[in-house]
Amino acid sequence: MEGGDWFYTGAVKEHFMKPKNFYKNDKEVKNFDGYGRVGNVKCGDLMEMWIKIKDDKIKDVKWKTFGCASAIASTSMLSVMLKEKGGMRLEKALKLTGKDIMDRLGGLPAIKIHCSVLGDQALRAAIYDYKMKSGRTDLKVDKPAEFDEHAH
Amino acid sequence: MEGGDWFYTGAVKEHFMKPKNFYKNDKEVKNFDGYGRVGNVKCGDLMEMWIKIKDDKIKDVKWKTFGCASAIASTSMLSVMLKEKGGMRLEKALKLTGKDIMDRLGGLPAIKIHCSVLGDQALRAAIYDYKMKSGRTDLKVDKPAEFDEHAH
Amino acid sequence: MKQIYLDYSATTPTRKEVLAEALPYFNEKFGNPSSFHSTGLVAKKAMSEARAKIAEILHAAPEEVIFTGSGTESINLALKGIAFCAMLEGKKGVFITQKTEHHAVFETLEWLEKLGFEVINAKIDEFGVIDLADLRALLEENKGNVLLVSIMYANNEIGTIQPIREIADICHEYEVIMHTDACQGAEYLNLNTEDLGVDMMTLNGSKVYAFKGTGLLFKKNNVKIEPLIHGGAHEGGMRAGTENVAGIVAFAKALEIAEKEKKKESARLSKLRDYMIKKIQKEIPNTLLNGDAKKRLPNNVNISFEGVEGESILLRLNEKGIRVSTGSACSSQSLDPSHVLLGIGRPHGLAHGSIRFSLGHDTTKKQIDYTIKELKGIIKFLREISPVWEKNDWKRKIKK
Amino acid sequence: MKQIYLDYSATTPTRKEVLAEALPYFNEKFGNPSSFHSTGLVAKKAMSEARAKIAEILHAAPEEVIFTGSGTESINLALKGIAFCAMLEGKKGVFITQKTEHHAVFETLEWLEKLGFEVINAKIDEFGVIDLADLRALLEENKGNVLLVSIMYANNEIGTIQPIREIADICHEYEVIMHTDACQGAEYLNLNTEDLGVDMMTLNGSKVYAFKGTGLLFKKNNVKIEPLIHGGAHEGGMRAGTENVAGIVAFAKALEIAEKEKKKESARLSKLRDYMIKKIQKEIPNTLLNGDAKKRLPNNVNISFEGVEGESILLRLNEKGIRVSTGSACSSQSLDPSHVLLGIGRPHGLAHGSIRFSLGHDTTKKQIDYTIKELKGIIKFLREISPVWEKNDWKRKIKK
Ligand SMILES: Cc1ncc(COP(=O)(O)O)c(C=O)c1O
Ligand SMILES: Cc1ncc(COP(=O)(O)O)c(C=O)c1O
Repeated sequence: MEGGDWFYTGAVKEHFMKPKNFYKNDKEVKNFDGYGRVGNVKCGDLMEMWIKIKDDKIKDVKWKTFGCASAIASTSMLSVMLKEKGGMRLEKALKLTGKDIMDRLGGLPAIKIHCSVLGDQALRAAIYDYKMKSGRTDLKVDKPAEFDEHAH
Repeated sequence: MEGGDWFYTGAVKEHFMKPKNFYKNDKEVKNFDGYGRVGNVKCGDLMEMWIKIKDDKIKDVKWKTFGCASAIASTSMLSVMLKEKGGMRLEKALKLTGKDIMDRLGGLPAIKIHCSVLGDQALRAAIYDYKMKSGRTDLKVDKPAEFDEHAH
Repeated sequence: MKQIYLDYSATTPTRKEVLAEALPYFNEKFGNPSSFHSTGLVAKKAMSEARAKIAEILHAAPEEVIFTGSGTESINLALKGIAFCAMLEGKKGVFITQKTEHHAVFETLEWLEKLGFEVINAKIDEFGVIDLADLRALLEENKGNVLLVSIMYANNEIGTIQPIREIADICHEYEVIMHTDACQGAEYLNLNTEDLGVDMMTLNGSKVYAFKGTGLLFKKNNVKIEPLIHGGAHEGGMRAGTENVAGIVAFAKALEIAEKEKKKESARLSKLRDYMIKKIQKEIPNTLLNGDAKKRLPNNVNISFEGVEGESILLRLNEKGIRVSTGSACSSQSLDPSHVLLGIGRPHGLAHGSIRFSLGHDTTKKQIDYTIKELKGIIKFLREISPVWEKNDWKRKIKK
Repeated sequence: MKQIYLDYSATTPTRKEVLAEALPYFNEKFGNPSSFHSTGLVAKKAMSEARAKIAEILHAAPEEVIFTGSGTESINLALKGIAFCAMLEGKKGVFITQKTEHHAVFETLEWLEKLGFEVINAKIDEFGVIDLADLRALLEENKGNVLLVSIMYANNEIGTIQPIREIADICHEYEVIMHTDACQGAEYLNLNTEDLGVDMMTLNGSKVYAFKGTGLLFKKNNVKIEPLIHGGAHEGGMRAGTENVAGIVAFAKALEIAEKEKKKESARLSKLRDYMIKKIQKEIPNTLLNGDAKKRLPNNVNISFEGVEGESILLRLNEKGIRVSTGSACSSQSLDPSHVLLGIGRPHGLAHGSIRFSLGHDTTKKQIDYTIKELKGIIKFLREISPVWEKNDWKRKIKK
């Protein structure tokens, strides 16, 4: 990790400098099915995620992130992982961990790991939101600890 | 004192590298009138001094020194001071201090001052020896603290 | 891509003239100053001359300059030196400082707290300037118990300059020793210790275009401290170990140059600094200057950008060849926002979103213009992807 | 007049290759390793690589290498680090060492005595080699109370090499941590800490053709110490302050070269050393080798000349361009004879009359021959003006 003249891996750099699937305007997410928000400014990391579901698969993802490079990169990478190969099944998405994202990024410095963990939490929050809105009570996802009732 | 690539002044160097009036053999001091010995090996400085007296003046001086450069140089300088201008009067010689020698050497590092003080002590011991041998009880010189009865 | 280095407060390159002066002491005149032979004495002479040069700049006696292996070591020597002195007399006591000190001061004091000493922070205002009345009140309250007051000359993050003379005078009214960490001030501020009135002062080489790993403690002869590093009579018994002769020679040369150029360079940079602050505030909305606008290091610009996080700004500027810092370099590896910004009462969001631009010898107006141009685009983009830029309301609360 | 430097144990010049490797880190790659931008990370990378290189030589993990500002600081860190750790747990305890340690060890321990710790010297023989049975007895006697055993690898004055592995094994039988000061051994001896079995080891740059003002402490991960210098997370929290990047790079390069040349250079110098000892003893009567003839650093020749005082020899050799030392450089400014020579039982007269010749990279047989030729004349003259050469009898007492 201490290897070059950049603190992070090439993949982190790529996703930080050219983030994919980030939210541009409200119109984009008008017909989306779930929304999640985790983290807070005090900790230095805050994330929002919108997901569009079709046939139990995540068809589209948008996100916003306030945070360090690894937070931005990991959300971007997560969004790519969710959308690739025709969209990830919700079941599988719920099993995604911070480590999965981190692995795709080629690793993160120990001190930064908590940032990538935020991505899967935001996703879970969004799926919970979808579960509530769609009545899909079969989805194995609990109410997020930080779930903000009013924001939804 | 910290000024050059030599620890001591030029005068010290001169008298250390080319000491004057040092003892060469017994014959030289055969007819001398006083002998003194001060210091000890434990302290790292030991000095012997022989003096020849005529008309209350020091006409000749010989010495031996075990010690650092400043000890050797100060004894050498003392011997020069005693002999110059036709020989120093005993009265004046008894008033000589370490500081007088030091001044002539252009100063010594604080830590080395005790060495030059040994020179005037050796001289005093030699004059005391002369006083005892010659019966010159008028000479104001006490028995040196380190006076070695057997050596005389 | 040419690098635009705006992180001179983190460290400076060694100036060519400084390196040239020091180079012979690596292998041509490489002696150990403690050696008695000529090779040693040549090194000793160079060191003595360096010490004398610095003493002259500080208006101090040569033996009042103790060379150390860093600014941090110098600070540790000053603070622990006083503490151990008290301990050996079977006493404990109080240290007075303030919240925006460098880690070297506050972590050392934290450690001394573990050993039973007390540490009290004097109040500061929102610009980081010490509250002299509070300092006086603390000294009064703890009369007879205060071992040392340590207040930095200029802050490394927000550039705030403290009224050192006034602080020293108040300390001396109460017969309390005063130390100042002047690592950031050396290049631009008055280092005459008679004018400043301080009893101890820390400087380092890595901030004045000399070597990393060099520092010094000015300590008035009448101040008694215990050494931090034992093992020989070096530095008047105050800091043992073979001296870094090349580093010491470099340090003196660098301070000499600094002293000569101080007035002109301070004026030049103050102008550039004010230009930069004004231009950023004009071209980028919702920014906030941290620190005092006037009582400020000539080379320091520290600005919070609402709605974005500092590291992201730093790394995107880095991609454009621009080197800046978030808070102090030391804390870059920490996730906590700057203790300095929190210390002056900035909310976490703004503390997370601050950037320190620190100007220096090679900084030009052109560089500043280029930096602001790139900065503008970066802030715009990061705000676009930021969830707190439109939604959150903390950003409005702090606006003045 | 060309200089003949025979004082490599006092300090070494920086080797050309070493300086060349380090030079870019003064102004081309001058970043602060704690900075997050590329300029900082380039410096950080250089430091990491240097650390990894040294760790490999020591057979250690990289984080077990803590860079310091000198060998003395490293020793202080090891010894006080253990002591403060105990103090914070409300405990005191015993340090075991021996009489010929460097000032950095014994003055640090003297200071810790003032704070209430106990210091015990294990016995040594007349060559300065530790008495293992006595060490074991002391450990047994003070079971449960010993905080640390610190025994140097090789002595800086008389070159005696201690049986470090055996010492470490005995310490570990008693579950006691062992530190060794290896400053003088680095160039010639095995530095594999697995072979040596030590828990902590001190090295420095000024003795291995790197920079003055650099050192390191090897500390096994399981050894808990308190830092000596607080103020940041540098060096794993064990030594705060902006890192001396150039010095660290130089240190690694120098140790790398040393490792490569160790075998050959040790053999070359051992031969020269034995040649020198033999020739001095043959050509100059009444001399005495100090230290062990076999368990001896390849570059150390330490000889007492009866009837003369060391400084006088040193300065007269100096006039011939030959640089040597009396005792350690550190003590040259002191009037007391070497504590090492007194420690191995030499009478004061002989202790005052000792000279250390320490050979090194540039030393040749021709230089040795020239040195002995000059030495012979100098000793002859100084004995002629010495009052103890014929008269005193201590010189006969010690002859064997
Ligand atoms: C055996 C030994 N230990 C420690 C030291 C101290 O190292 P430094 O001068 O780098 O502090 C030295 C040399 O000075 C030494 O020879
Ligand atoms: C204000 C201040 N104090 C102390 C230090 C510590 O100096 P050094 O890194 O030389 O230990 C620094 C810089 O790092 C600083 O900016």
